[in-house]
Amino acid sequence: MAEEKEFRIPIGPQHPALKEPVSFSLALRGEKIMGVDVRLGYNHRGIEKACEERTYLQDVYLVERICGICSHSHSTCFVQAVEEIAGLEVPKRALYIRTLVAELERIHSHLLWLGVAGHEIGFDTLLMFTWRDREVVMDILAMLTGNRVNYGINTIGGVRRDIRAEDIKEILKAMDILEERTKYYIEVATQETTVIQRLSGVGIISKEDAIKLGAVGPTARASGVARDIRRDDPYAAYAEMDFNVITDDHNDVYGRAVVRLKELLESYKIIRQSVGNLPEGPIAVRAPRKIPAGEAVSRYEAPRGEDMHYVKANGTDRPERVKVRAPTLANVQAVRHMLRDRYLADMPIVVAAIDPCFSCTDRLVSIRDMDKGRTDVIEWQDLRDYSIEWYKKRGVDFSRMGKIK
Amino acid sequence: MSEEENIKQRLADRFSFLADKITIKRARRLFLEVSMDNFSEVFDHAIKSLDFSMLSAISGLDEGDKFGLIYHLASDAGIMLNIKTSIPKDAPILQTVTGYFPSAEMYEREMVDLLGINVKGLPEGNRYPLPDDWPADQYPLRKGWKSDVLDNKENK
Amino acid sequence: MINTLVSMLIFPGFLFLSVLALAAEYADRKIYARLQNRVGPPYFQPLADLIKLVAKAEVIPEDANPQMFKLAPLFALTAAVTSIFYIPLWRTGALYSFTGDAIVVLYLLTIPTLCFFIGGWYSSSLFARIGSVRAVTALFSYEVPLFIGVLSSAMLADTWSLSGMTIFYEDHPWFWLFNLIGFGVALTALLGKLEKGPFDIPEAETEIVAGGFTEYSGRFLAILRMTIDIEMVVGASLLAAVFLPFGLTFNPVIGFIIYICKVLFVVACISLMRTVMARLRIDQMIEFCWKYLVPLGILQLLINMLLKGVIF
Amino acid sequence: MVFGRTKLGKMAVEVLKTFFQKPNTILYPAEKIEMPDKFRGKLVFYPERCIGCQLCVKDCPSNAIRIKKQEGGKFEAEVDLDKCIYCAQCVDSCPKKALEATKDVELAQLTHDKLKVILNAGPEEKPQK
Repeated sequence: MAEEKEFRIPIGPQHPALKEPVSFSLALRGEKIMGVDVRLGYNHRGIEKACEERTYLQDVYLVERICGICSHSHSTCFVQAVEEIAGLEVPKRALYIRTLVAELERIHSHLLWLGVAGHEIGFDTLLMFTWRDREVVMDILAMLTGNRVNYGINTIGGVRRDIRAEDIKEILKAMDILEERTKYYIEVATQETTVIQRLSGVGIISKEDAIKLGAVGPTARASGVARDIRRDDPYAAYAEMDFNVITDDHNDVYGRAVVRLKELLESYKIIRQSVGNLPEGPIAVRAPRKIPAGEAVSRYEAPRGEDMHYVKANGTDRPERVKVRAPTLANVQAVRHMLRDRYLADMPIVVAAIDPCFSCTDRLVSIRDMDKGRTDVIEWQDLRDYSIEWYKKRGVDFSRMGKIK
Repeated sequence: MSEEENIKQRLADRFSFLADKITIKRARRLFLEVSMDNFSEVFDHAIKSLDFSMLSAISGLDEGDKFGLIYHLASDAGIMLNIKTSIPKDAPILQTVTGYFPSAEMYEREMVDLLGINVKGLPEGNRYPLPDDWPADQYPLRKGWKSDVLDNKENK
Repeated sequence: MINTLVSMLIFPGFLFLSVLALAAEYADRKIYARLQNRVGPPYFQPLADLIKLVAKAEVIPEDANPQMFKLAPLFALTAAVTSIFYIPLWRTGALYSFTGDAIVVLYLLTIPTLCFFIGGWYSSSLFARIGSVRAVTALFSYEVPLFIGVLSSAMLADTWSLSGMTIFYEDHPWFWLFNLIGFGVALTALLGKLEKGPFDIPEAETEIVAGGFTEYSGRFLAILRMTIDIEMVVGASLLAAVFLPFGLTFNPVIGFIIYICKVLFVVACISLMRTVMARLRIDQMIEFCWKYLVPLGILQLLINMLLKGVIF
Repeated sequence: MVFGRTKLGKMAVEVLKTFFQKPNTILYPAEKIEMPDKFRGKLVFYPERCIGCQLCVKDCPSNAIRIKKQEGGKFEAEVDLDKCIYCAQCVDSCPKKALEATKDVELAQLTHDKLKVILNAGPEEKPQK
C-alpha cells in the first residue's frame, strides 16, 4: 500500500460528522476513498444481558432506551414478542394507538434525518427549518404519551395512555401543517441546485447489491427493493391501513431523501386513518408476571428499517434470552460498499443517508452493580476539586458553589 | 394450502429427517430444528430453492452444555423461517455463512465476542462489539457470567 | 511620525478595524440566525468569544513546526490589516495610494490564505493538511474571477490605483452601474476567499473538523478568527470602493454612514448566500468558478472594453 | 447530473420571509414551557394511602425507589432522582394511588447527594443529609 501513496484518516470515534461514536478508518488517495474499515461497538451497553436479569415489565423500559429516536420501535417489537408467547389478545384500540405513535415517531425521525442530512452537506438552514417543524410532531407526541422521547406508552398487553377526543383534533390540525411543510421540503430537496449537486450520484448501491448486502428500510427502498415489514408482515393495526410502499430507482442519497420525504406523506395518511377509525374499548389487558415458556420472533418496520426482536421465555418472570437486531446493523455492509471510490467530502452524507443509529446497533457498559458505579462519582468529584484548585490559583473561587466532600 | 404449509411440505419432502421438526407457530412464522450435520444443506436449500433472500439475524443461545443457534431467514413475502441448530459448548466451532449473506459478518462477530463461538472463515476485520482491551475468555452472554471480572480488572 | 502611528494602530488602522471586524461578524451571525428563524447571538458575543480564546492555554502539537505554526497567524493578520490602508473608505482617495495599489491589495488579501495553508500544513494533523490543501485548491478557483472582476472596473476607470478609481467614478456618477455583473462575480469569489458557505470547503466541519485550524487553540486561534473577520471587512470595503463608489464627497460623517451601509450590504449578501446554499464539493467549486464565474467576468470585461471604445 | 429544472437559492424567498418574523426560539429559562397533562416528572407521595406492598419497588426498572417504614408506622419513599428514568411505572403499579407524577422537570443540582430525596409525611420533603 505504501507505494501507492495512500494515507489513512480516522473518522471517529469522535468526529463532528458523527452524532454517535463509531469509527471509520478511511484509506485516502488525495480526496478519494480507497478503502473503509469500520469499527463498531463503542455504544455497547450490555442491554441483551441486562434484559435477562430484569423482569419483563422492567425490560419494556430498558429496550425502550436502546435508542432515543426509535424508542417506540424497540418497545413495541419487544412487547409484541412477549404478548405472542403469553398468548395475550391485545385490544384493538391499543393496537391503533401503537400504530399512531409509531407513525408519529416515523415522522419525527424522518424530519430529524432531513435536518441532519442538511447539516452534513453544509446546509444548516434546512436543519434549522426541519427541526423547527419537527417540534410540531414532538409536541403531539408529548401530549399523547407524556414525553417527547422515550414515550413509555407500551406495556405488556396494551398501551398505558388513552387518547381523548380533543387530542384527535390537535393531531389532525398538526397533520395539515406538517403535510404542507413536507410538500415544501420535497420541493427544496428536488429543486435546489446545490442540494441536488451534493446528493445525486452519491453513495450508489444497485438493486442487486442492496439485496445481496441485506439492506433494509429506506436504504433498500431507494434502490428499488420494496421491503417494508408494515406490508409484508403486518403487525399492530397495519393490516387495516391503506398506504403505499414508497420505492425509488435513483439508488443514491438523493433517492433515499425522496423516499423518506414521500414516506412522510404516507405516514400522514396512516395517522388520519388510525384516528379516524379508532375503535372504542379498553386499552390494555392484564398481563401475567410470569410468562410461560416459549419463543417468538417479532419484526417491526422502524423508521430506519427492519427491527427484529427474538425473545425466549422459560416460565419465570425474567426472559431466558432477548436478541435485538437493529436496522443499522443490517445496513453497515451497505455503507462500506457505498463509500468505496467516493470523495472524502461525500463521507458524512453517505453515512448519514442510512440514518445510522449506533446506539441501537450496539445495544448491549456492562451491567455493573448500581453501588459499584460509585467510582464514576468519585472521579467526577476529583475533577471538580481539581478545577476549583486551578481557578483558585488564578484568583477565582468557585468552592462556595455547592458543597464538596 | 397456505404458503407456510406449502413451505413446510416442500421442506419435509426434500429432507425426510425434518418431517416432524417443522412447526408453524403463527402466520408467517416457521420454526424448524436440524442437527449441525444437516444444517448446511437445509440452509442452502432454503435460500436457493425456497426464496428466503434475506438473513434477518442470527441469535446465539446458551443452553447449558451446548449453544443454540437460530438463523432467522426472511422471504420477500414476509415469511420468516427460523432454522434452529446447536453446537456443543466444549467444541464451539461453526462455519461462516458470509458466503451467502455478507451482512452476516456482524452477526457472527457478535457471537464470537459475546458467546465465545469460534466462527471459521470470517473475513479479516475488527472485533465487534466488545472493546479491544476486553479480558480474554470472558463471554458476557454465557449464563453465569458476572460483571465482577471487570471491576477486578479496573482495580488492578 | 505620530500621525502615521496613530493611523496605523488606531484609526483607521488595527483598533478601528478590529471593532469593525467584530461588528461585521456580529452582523453576519445575527442575520444568518434571523434568516433561519433563530434568535442569534447577543451583540457582545464576538468579543466574548475573542476574550475567551485569548484567555485559554495554547496547545502546540508535538509534531508541529512551532515557528511556522506560530508565525502563520501573525503574518495573516498583518497582511489583512495592511491592505486596508490602500482602500478608499468614505472619501475619494485612501490613506496611502500609488499607481497599481489595487494589485497590491489583491495580493495582500491572498497572503492570509497562504498563511492558513502553511499553518495547517505545519501543524501536521491529517485533518489540517487536507484542509490546507483544499484552501490552496480553492484559491486557484476563486482568485481569477476576483481579479477579473476588479480588473474590469479598473479598466473602465483607466487606472490601477483604487484611489484613482474612486476619483473617476466620482467624476462620472452612475458609471458604476455598468459593473454590476462584475460585482456579482467578485462577491461570489469573495465568499470563497472568506471560506463561507457554499464555499466553506477548507473548513468543512462535518468532513475535516476545522480544516487548517484544527490544531489551533488559544491566542493563535483568536488571531486566525480575527483575520477572517478583518478579511471580511477589507473584502467588503474593497468591493464597496471598486463597485459601489458613490456618496464619497459628502462630509465625513455622512460619508462614514454610507460606508458602513455599504459594508453591511455586502455582509448581508454573504449571509444570505450562505443561508440558501449547501456546501459544494471541491471539484464542484472549481467547476463552478471556471465554468460560470470566469466567463461572466470576461463578459463584464468585454462590455467595459466596448463602453470605453464607444464613450471615450 | 441534473434532474428536471433546478433552482439556485430555492429557499431564498422562504428565508427572507422568516427574517421579518419573530424568532421561533423559546428563551428558556426566561420563558417557561408548560408541560403536557400526561407529563411524567418528579413524583409526589401520599403516605396516608401507602400500604407498604412494595410493588413500586419491584417494578422500578432502575431501582430508584425504596419504601421504608417510619417510626410512627407510616411509610416513606426514598427516591433517587438521578437514577429515576421517569417512566412512572410505579404510579401505574401502585394499587392505592399513593404515588403521582407531577409536571416538575427542573431537578438539576450541583451535587449528587441533593438528588436523593425522601418523600414522607413531614411538612415538606427535605434533601438527605
